[in-house]
Amino acid sequence: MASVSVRGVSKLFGSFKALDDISIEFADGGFYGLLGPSGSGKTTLLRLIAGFDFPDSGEIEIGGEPVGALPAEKRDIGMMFQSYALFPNMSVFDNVAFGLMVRNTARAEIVRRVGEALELVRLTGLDDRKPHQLSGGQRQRVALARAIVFHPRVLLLDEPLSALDKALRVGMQVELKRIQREIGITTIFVTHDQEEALTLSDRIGVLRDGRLVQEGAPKEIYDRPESAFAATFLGDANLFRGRANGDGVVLADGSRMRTADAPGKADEEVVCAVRPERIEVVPADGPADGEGNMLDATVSEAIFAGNSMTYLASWQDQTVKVIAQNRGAEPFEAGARVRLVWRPADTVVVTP
Amino acid sequence: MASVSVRGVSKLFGSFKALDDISIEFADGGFYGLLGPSGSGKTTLLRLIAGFDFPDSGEIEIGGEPVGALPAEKRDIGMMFQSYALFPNMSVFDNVAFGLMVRNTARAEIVRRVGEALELVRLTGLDDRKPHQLSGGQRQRVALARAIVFHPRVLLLDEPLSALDKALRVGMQVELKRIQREIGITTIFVTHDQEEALTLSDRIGVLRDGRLVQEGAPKEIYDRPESAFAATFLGDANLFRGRANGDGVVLADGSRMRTADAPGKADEEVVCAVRPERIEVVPADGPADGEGNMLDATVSEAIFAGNSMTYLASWQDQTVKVIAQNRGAEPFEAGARVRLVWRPADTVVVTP
Amino acid sequence: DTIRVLNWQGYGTDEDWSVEAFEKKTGHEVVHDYFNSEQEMLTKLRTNPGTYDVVLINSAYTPQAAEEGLIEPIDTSTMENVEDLAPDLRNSPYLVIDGKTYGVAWVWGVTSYAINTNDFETAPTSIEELWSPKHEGKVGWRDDAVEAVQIAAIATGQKINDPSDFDAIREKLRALKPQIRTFWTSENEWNQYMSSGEFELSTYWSGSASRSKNNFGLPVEFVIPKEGAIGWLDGLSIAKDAPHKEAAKQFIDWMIDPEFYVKWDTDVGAPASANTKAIGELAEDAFNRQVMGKAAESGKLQFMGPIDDTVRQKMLELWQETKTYYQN
Amino acid sequence: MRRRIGLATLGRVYLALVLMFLYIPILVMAVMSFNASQFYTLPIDWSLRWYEALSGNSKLLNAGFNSIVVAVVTTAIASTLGTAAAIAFFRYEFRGKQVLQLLLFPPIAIPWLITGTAMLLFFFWAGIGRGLHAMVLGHVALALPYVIIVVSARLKAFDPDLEAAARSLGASPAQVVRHVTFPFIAPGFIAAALFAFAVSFDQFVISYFLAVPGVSTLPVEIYTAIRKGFTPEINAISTIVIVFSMTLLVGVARYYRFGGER
Amino acid sequence: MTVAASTEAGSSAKARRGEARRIAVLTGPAYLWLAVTVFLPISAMLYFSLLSEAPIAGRVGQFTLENYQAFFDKAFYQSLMLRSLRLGAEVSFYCFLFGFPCALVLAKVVKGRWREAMFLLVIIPFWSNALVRIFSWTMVLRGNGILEQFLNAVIPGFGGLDLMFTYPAIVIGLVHSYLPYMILTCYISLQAIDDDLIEAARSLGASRWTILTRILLPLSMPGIVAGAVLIFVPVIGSFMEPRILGGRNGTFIGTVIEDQFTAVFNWPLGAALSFILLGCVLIIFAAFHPILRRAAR
Ligand SMILES: Nc1ncnc2c1ncn2[C@@H]1O[C@H](COP(=O)(O)OP(=O)(O)OP(=O)(O)O)[C@@H](O)[C@H]1O
Ligand SMILES: Nc1ncnc2c1ncn2[C@@H]1O[C@H](COP(=O)(O)OP(=O)(O)OP(=O)(O)O)[C@@H](O)[C@H]1O
Ligand SMILES: [Mg+2]
Ligand SMILES: [Mg+2]
Repeated sequence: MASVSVRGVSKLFGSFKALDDISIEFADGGFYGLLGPSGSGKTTLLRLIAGFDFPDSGEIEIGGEPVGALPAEKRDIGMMFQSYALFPNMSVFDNVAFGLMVRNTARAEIVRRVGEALELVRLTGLDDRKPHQLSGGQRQRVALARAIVFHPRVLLLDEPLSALDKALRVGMQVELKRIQREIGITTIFVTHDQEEALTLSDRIGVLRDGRLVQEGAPKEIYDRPESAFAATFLGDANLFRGRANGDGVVLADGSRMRTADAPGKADEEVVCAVRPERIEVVPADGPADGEGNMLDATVSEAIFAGNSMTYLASWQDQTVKVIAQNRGAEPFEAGARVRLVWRPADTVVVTP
Repeated sequence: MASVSVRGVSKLFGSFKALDDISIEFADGGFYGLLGPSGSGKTTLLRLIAGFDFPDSGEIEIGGEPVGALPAEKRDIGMMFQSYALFPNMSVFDNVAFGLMVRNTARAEIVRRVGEALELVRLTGLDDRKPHQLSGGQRQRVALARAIVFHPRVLLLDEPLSALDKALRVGMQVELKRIQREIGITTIFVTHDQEEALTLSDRIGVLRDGRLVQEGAPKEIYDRPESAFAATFLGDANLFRGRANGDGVVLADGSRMRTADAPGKADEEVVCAVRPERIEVVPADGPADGEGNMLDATVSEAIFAGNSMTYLASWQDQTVKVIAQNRGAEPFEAGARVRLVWRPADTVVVTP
Repeated sequence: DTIRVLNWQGYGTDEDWSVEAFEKKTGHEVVHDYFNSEQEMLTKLRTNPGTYDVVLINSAYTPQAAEEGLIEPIDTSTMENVEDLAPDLRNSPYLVIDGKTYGVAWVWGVTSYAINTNDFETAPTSIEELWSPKHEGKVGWRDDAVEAVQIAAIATGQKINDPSDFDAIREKLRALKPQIRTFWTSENEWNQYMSSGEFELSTYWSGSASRSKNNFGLPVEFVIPKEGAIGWLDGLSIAKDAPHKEAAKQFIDWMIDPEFYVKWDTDVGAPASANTKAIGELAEDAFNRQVMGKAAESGKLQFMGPIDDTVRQKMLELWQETKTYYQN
Repeated sequence: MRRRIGLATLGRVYLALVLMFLYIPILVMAVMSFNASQFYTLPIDWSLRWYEALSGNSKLLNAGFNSIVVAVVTTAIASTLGTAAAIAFFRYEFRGKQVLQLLLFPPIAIPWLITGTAMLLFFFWAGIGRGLHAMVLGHVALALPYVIIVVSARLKAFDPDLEAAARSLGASPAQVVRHVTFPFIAPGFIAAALFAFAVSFDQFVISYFLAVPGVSTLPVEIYTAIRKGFTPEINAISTIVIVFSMTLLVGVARYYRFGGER
Repeated sequence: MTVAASTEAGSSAKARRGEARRIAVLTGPAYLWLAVTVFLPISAMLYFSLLSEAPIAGRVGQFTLENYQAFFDKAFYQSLMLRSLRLGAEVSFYCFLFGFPCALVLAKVVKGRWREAMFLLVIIPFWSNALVRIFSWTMVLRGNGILEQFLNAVIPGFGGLDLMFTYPAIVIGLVHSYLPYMILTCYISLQAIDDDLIEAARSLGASRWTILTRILLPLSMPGIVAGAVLIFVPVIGSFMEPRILGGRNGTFIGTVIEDQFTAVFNWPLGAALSFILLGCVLIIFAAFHPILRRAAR
C-alpha cells in the first residue's frame, strides 16, 4: 500500500548511537525481515518509522511523502510492540477492535473483522478475557491481531511470533503471509528465528550496532554473505582464515581450499565461510575427490538435535561444525576420525 | 540441589482448568524442558512451584518436603518471568544484585558476582541503565542473570531465551548448561524452541490443555512419540492413517507400510508418524527397496530454508512434508514426480 | 497561683495591661482558654472538671450551669466591689439561685442594630428600618437562631424568651429575604463588612459597636429602637472544684473594679458595666453612660433569660427553615 | 522529543493558569500582610507592621511550632499505617475487606465537628485527656482514610509479578515492600503524606476540642482570634508558613525525585 | 489481583494462617487506631442519636427514633440534603474538569525537575489556613473586589459581577480548596500508565480524544474515583466555606448540623442528621459500586 524509505537516519540516546546512518528502501507490498543481534537497533528503527521517536538526522518517507511532521496516529501504520502494549482495561475483543473503532467502522463490521482476526490467531472464544488473564503466547497473538485487523498500509511487527510454539508459529506465518499478499500491506518484521526470516521475507536487512551490514533477498544473503558477521549471524558458518592464492586460499597448515569466487589480491589475508550443512562427514578412509575441499578431522562431540545431528569436529586447533540430517544411519561417535568434504562453490569469501 | 515433585496438581481459574491432575518428578540436579502449546499451562505450573499461586488440589514437594505452607521467599527458587518483571526503579546492576542483597551478601562479593553474571549474559557495561533504556533482548538477559546469580536450589525459566538471536541464544544455552552442571541447580525451563529443548534437556515434559501428555528423555520422546500430538508438536511428523495388519499398516489406497513396532490388534484403526527428515526424496524412477517404505508423490512446493530444503509432496489427497539437507545438489522443483523412501524403523505407531 | 479563665477571646479578661496590672496587684498569673459558643463553653466545663477557675457565663445560661453542677456558689463577702453593683443586676434571678450567688454580674449590653453613619442622614429610631426597602441587599444579620427569633419577636411585639406566635415571627423573618446581604458570625467579620461597605446597617451588640467606633474608628452608631431591644447580662462564675478559688475571687473582683473598667471602656470599648460606680467614672458623654443608662431606665429592654430546650429547638428549626427559604 | 510543540505548550499554559487560580488567595493573603489597614481596605498602605506585631506574639509563634510538630508526627504515623493497610488491601483477598474499606468513609463523611465532640467526650472518659498527644491521636485518624485511598489508587496500576519476582529472589515481605512495592507507590505515598500533613496542619475543629489551654495550634489560634479581630498578623504568619514550606519542599525536590521514573 | 484471588482457594491451612497474620499485621495498627479514635467515639454518638437527650452531665435520655424522624418530617432538611449533595457533585465535577487536564500535563508533558516543582506548587496552597484562604477569596470576589477591578482593567466597562454571597462563590471557594486532591490523585494514576500504551493507541490511529477517553481516562479511573470520593464526601458536610462565601445562600446540611452542636444543645439531633448524611454517602457509593468497581479495576 505504501513504500517506506529510510534515508541516512541516525538516532542517539544520550551519547549512545542506537542507529547510525541507516538507509533502506522497503518496497511497496514487500515483506521485509529485519535481523540483528539483541540491542542492534531494530526496535528503534521501527519506532522511528511508526513515528514515536524522531531521528536525530536523516529522513523517513512513507508512500513517497516525508513524514517528519506527520504524527504517529496519522501515519496509518500498524505496529506490534515487542512488549505487546495491550490495553489492560480492555477485553481481548476491545483491544483488537480498537483500530477499527477509531476509524468509525460500523459495529457489525467490527464484530465480523475482529472475529476473523481472532480466528486467524486461534483465539476464538477468549474475546471477553482481560489481558492479565491470558498466557504469554495468547497475549502476543492478541497484539498481532490488533495490529493487522484494520489493514494498515504499513505493518511493523517486532518479534511477532517469538512466544509461540513451533506448530502455532508456522500456522501464523502462513496466515500472515497470506493476509499480507491478499491486502498487499508493506510489512517489516523483526525476528530472531532464522528459518522464519528466510522463509517469509522477500528481502532481509541485517543490522549490527546500529548499522545496516547487508541487505538483499534471503537466498542471496544466505548463500553469499558479505561479511563474517553476516555469515555467522544468519545461519551457521565455519570460518577459515588464510591467504589468497589464485582461485583459492592457502590455510595456515599449508593446505589449499578452493573458493566460489577468486579471493582478492594474492597473498592478502582472507576469511572464507562454509555452512555446516554443506559439509559432508565421511569415514576417514572415504574417497578423496580432487575437485572438492577436504579436511581430516576428529569428531569431538555428536549432538542429537531432532531432525539432525550436529557434529563438532576438531581440525587443527579449530572446531568445525557440521550438520547432518538424521536419516537413521548410525551416527559417528565422539573420537571417530572422519573426513569433512564440501564443494568449492560452498566456500564463500567474506570480509572478516 | 533439590528435587521437585508435583503430585496430582490441579489449578482452576474460575471454572477454567488451567492444570489438570499433573504429576511430574523433577530430579535433583536435572535439566528439565517443559513444552506445550501456548496456553497449555506451563507458566501456571512454574508459578505453583515457585509459590505465587497455590494448587486447588494436589501437592508439591521441594527437596522432599511439602511446601504448601512455605511462602515463595523461603523456597529458595530462582524464577525468570515470561514478562521479565524487572524492577523498573532499579538499575541493571541493582536488579541483578537483588537476590544477593536480600541474602546480606558482602558488597564486594555482590559486585563480583553481579559482574560475572552480567558478563555471562553479555551485558557488561550496561550496569547503570534502567530497564526502560534496554532493548527487549537485553531485558530478557537481565531477567536471566537476576534469576541465576544467587544460585538458588531450583531454577524456573519461562522462555528464557526467546528474545535472543540465534548466535546469542546458543551462547547462552551453553553457559546455562555449564552453570547448571557446575552448581547442580535443578532447572525447569519452558521453551518453544525445539532444538533448544532437545539439546539442553535431560528430560522433557509435554503439556497440552493442562495435562501432561508425555514425559521422558528427549531422544525417547522424539523417536517414540506416544501420541500424534506429541509427534507433531515436538518436531514435525507426517501422519498416515490405516488399519493394523501384522507388522505393518494398510493404508487407504491399499498399500502397505511397515512399522517399527507391531501396531495393536489386527484391523484396528491406527495412526503412524514419520518424521520429514527421515524421508528421502529420490527421483520417481529411483530404485525400489523391498525392505523400506515407499510412496510415489509429486512435489507441490519446494521451500528454501537455509541449511535445508523443505518439500511438500502430494500423495493421494495428503501432503507429505520432507526435509532435505542442503548439500548443494540441485533441488527438486515443484511439479517433479518423486519417490519418497524411508525405513520401517522410522514409522512409529501413535495414538491419534 | 495561676488561674485559668474561660471566656470569649478579646472579651475584657484577657487585655494584656489588665492581666499585668492584676498580677502586679495580687501576684497571680492569668491563663486563658476560649470558647466560640455557649454550648462549647458548657461542654468544656463538663469535660474538664477541676481545670478552670473563672468562667464567663451569659446569665441566661447560669441557671443551667448551676443545675448541672458545673459552677459553685460564690461567697461574695470578701469582694470589695460587689457592693457597688447595681442591685437589680447583682441580684438577678438568673445569677442568684436559691439565695446562693452563682455568678457575679459583670457587664451587660444590648443586642439591636448599628448603622453606618455615612449611609444615614439621621439615625433611625425604629426596628422596622431593618425591613425598609431602602436598604434592600444591604442589611447584615447575625447567623444565630435565638437572636434572629428574638429580634423578630421584638418587631412583632412579643416576649423574647418565650414568644407565643411563631407564625408571625416566621413571616417577619421571611420578609427579610430581599434585605439580607450576608450573615456575620464574628465581630471581626462585622467590622470588615462594615468597612468595605457591604452593610448599611446590621444587627449588632452595644459593646462591640463602641469597640468598632472607639478602637477601629469605623463610622458606626448603635441604635436602640423604640420597639425595644434585647438585653443581656454576663456574669463571672467560679467553676466547680476550681483549683484556685481565692485567686479566682480576687480576679472577679478586679474585673468589676472601676479602675479596670474605665480603662477598658475608654481605650478599647466595652459593654456597660454592672458596677454603677464604674459607670459613674466614665466621661459624661460616654455611650455606656448616656444611651445605655437611658435604655436601662426606659424599660424598653427585654433581658435574655433561660430558654426552655424545646423552645430553643423550635427557634433553631424555625431559623433553619427560614434560611432554607432565603436561598434562591 | 515530542514534535507536537503546539499541544504540549498549550498544556503548560493551562497548567500555569490552574496554578494561578490556586495562588490567587495565597497572593492576596501575602499582599494583605503588608497592608497596614486592619480591615484589608484598599488601596494598599504598605507596611511591615503586622510582621513586627507577629515577632512579639509568642503565642502565635508557639502555636505555629506546635502545629508543625503535630503535623509532622501525624504525617509520619498516618502515612506508615495507611500505606501498610493499602498494601494489605492490594495483596490479599479476604473476608471483611470490603467492610474495612467502607469503614474509611465515616471519618471523612461525618463532619469533623461531630467527630471532634465525640473524641473529646471519649478521650475524657477513657482518661486520654487533651493535649498535643490527643491531637496527634485525632489527626492520624482523620488522615488515615486519605492515605489509604490515595495509596490504593496508585497500587491499582502495580504489576503483582514484580512482588512475585522479588519474593522468588528471597526477599522477605518487608524487603519486598522496601525495595519493590514502595518505590513504585512512592509518588502516591508522597501525595498521601502531603495530604496527611495538610489535613493535620490545617485541622481546626479537632484540635480545637483537644487543645489544652495554653498549648494550641495555629489554626486554633486563628479561629479563636476571629472574634477579637482577624488581624493581618495572621496573614503574616500564614505567609511565612507558605514561604517556609516552599523553600523546604523545593530544597527537598532538588535532591529527591518522587515524580517516579520514566 | 489474580494472585491474591486464587490464593484463597487452595492454600493449606498453615499458609492461610500465615496470610491472616500478615493481613492483621498490615491492617491492624491502622484500624486499631481508627477504632479508638473514631469508631468508638462515633458509636457513642450513634447511641446518643437514638436518645431524646445527650446523657451527659447527669441527664438521662430516653430511647427514641424522633431525631431520625425529624429529618423525614421536615421538608427543609431534605431539601438541604439535596442541595448539599448537589454541591458535592458539582464541586467534584468541576475539580475533575479542571484538575484532570492539569494532572495529565503534569504526568505526561512536563518532564524532569520541572515536574517535581509543579507537583509541589500544586500542594503548597493547601498548607495555608483554610479560613485565611476563604477570607482572601472574599476580597477577590466581593463587589468592587480584586476580580472585578482586574476584569474592568482588562475589559473596560465590564461592570460588576457581584459573585459574593452567591452559590457560584461557594463553588469557586470549594473548588479551589479541593482541586489539589483531584490533581494529585489523578496524577499518581496517570503517571503509572506506560507510555507504550499511548503509543500503541496512536499507531492504531487513535486521535488525542480517543486516547483520552479510551485509554487515559479508564486507566486513571482509580485516581479519579479516589479524588472524587475525597472531595464529594467532605464537601457535603462542609459548613465553613458556604457560611462565609454564600451569605444567605450558604445554608446546607453541614451548617445545620453545626448549629445543632454549637447553637442549641441538641447533640442527638445533630448526630442523627450526620448519620443520615453518612447513610446517604454510603447509599450513593453502594449504588455506584458496580460502576466504580468496574471502572477502578
Ligand atoms: N488469571 C487468569 N484467569 C483466567 N484464565 C487464565 C488466567 N491465567 C491464565 N489463564 C489461562 O490458563 C491457561 C494456561 O496459562 P499459562 O500462562 O500457564 O499458559 P502457558 O502454557 O504459559 O502459555 P504460553 O506459552 O502462551 O505462555 C491459558 O489458557 C490462560 O488463558
Ligand atoms: N531509552 C534508551 N536510552 C538509552 N539507550 C537505549 C534506549 N532505548 C534503547 N537503547 C539502546 O539502544 C540500542 C538499540 O535498542 P533496540 O531496542 O532498538 O534494540 P533491538 O535491536 O530491538 O534489540 P532486541 O532484539 O534485544 O529487542 C540498545 O543497545 C539499547 O540498549
Ligand atoms: Mg527490540
Ligand atoms: Mg507462559
